[in-house]
Amino acid sequence: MATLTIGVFSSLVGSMTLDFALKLAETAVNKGHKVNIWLSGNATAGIKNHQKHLKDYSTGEKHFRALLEKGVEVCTCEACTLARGINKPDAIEGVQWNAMHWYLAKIHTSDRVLHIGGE
Amino acid sequence: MATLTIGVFSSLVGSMTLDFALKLAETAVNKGHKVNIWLSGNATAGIKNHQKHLKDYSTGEKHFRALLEKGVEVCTCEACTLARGINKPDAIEGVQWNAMHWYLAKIHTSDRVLHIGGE
Amino acid sequence: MADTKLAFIVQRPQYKSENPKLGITHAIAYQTVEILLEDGETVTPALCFIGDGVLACLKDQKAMGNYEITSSEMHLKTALLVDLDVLVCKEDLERFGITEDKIVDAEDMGAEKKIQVVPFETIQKEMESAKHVLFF
Amino acid sequence: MADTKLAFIVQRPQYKSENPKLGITHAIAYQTVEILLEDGETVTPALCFIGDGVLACLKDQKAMGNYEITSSEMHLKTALLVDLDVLVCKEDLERFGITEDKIVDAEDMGAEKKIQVVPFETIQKEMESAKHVLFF
Amino acid sequence: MKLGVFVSDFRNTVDTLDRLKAEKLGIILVQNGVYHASIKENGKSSPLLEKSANLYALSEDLETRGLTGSSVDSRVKVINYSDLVDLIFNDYEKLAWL
Amino acid sequence: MKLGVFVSDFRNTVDTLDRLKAEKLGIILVQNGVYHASIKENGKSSPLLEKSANLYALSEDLETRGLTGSSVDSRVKVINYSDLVDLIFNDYEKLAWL
Repeated sequence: MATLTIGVFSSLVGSMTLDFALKLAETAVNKGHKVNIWLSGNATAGIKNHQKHLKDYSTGEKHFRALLEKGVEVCTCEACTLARGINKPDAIEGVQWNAMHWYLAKIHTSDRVLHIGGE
Repeated sequence: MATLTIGVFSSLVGSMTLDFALKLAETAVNKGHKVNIWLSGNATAGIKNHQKHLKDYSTGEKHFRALLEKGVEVCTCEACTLARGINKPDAIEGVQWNAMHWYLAKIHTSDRVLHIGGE
Repeated sequence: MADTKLAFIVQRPQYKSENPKLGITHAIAYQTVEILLEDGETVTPALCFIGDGVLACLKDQKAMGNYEITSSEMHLKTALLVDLDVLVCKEDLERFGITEDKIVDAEDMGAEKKIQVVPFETIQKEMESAKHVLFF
Repeated sequence: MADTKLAFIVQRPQYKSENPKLGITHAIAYQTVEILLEDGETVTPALCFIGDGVLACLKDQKAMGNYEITSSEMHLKTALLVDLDVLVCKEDLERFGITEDKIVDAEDMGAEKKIQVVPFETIQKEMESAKHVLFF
Repeated sequence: MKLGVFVSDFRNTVDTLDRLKAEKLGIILVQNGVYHASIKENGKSSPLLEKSANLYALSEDLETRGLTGSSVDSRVKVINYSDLVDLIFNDYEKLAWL
Repeated sequence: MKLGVFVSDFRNTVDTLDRLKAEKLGIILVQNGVYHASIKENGKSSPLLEKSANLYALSEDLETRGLTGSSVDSRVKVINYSDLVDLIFNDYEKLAWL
């Protein structure tokens, strides 16, 4: 068992890269690894609760909830999230809120880091 | 006086293209033109209310409110918005909710259309 | 009694940002636009695929099974069922070595319409005759 | 008593997606990470600009006046003030004809640190010696 | 057709602009597209500037990126948002954001 | 270093992959990056496949796009998510998403 931290950044909500990141996390957890997920920039919109799962759209909430139940630590960048009008009561329960140093601290204790940036 | 419809699509929230679109709309309105704005895909996240205006982040709410006051019609794609967990009470007041045909109907009566897509 | 002709041009591959998919679904929305228009007014989009956008037309996209989302193939079938003109650039298909048998159709759903493989010149003409052009 | 060395590589120009900006701000966050670490543990990022990313280093960015947002120039000044190693690729600057006098500094804010213009080889070595690499 | 094309990126992933034909073509450089107006690579200006088109760059977007007017290629007309609105309504019938 | 590089686009706007050096280099094609594994242009396969690297493509992403296993270039190993997790932990120390 090893630890993977995935950094999920801009442009992931509304792109299938978010689906990729969540599926990778799920697979790693199911194989017995520890996974941390850091959300920053636009990706923070993914932790909004009450997402309606329409099959025309990728949706994150169901997958985030499943990951949280399996012990994945998910943390959203507080400033990025508030800038989007998403406050703590609007977020999926169990998601942590912290500053950017949370990501660096998790990286410090991780065996592998997949930082997903891109446009 | 003429009519410009701006289509604001994926990847605009979290990018400065949203700032561009809003500033263009404001300038056109100030010059006496009629402007309609259609939000679809990821751009719909921009109509969330209570956005905290941090100077490190582009923010849309202040600009959307100013445009609405000036008579700009702003409409969000209902399905795209609900898929992101943003329901009607979470939205900036005065933003319309409709299906994709709203955009086509506005285009029908517009002199110019700037459809901003991209990645 | 005016018709507004539009050219929807999908130039990017599907499955990254939602944008190229929204090109298909917004074109399909022409079907219900009449409820917002005066009697006799219409909007007629042509849905055109060029460049890497033509990759959307490949058959057997298993997006639902793998990611629980509707495939672009399914959206294209719907487009054909609601009688949209769907044009795909011949030169780009040839460049990618994609033969016509690999292209989505909606025969299984009873659609008579087919995706039309046309030279880029035809798509250029669609842009010229359209009142507005929308690039995805 | 471990230090984790990281290489932050900004390869895209600023001012499109937020991502390249987040590269700078996340590197700056090293300054406060100690509150989450055991005593004596540290994280040390090197912030490197390559390719079109080097355009972030141009002086006199008027983002606040035009768009009410903090410029990348301001973020870079902060990075220098908190004593981050900021490296910019010499070959890319030369390719763009950007001379050192056009590059951001934080002298006006009293920073001693400067952006270091280095060959790509040095940035490659930063990646090799880092435990993890993060591309923006 | 009279077509105004918006270029908003420094690196394009589509080749559409190379194929489009228009009797009157305008290329409007906005966002990171303004780098085309000002940045040379190995001493050469962007191939985009070689096109038979009217070329414009948005002053606000040049300034934001630290690009000064004097660095802008002489083939490119620097415009502001107000000019852009006039251009949209007076000079081009159709607009394309690539 | 042992570096696993993720390529998620068909058209890249950065040239970083051409500059990076690694003793062990893996190129992992995911998302629209899988087109590199399967699509030829004018009969030629993607230049990416010429690199001295171990090449992988994600089966789920191939299938999603209607690309069949038989169309995948023989230099590319098709892997699934479970294989990818093993690759990340066992074969590459550092990961780069370009």
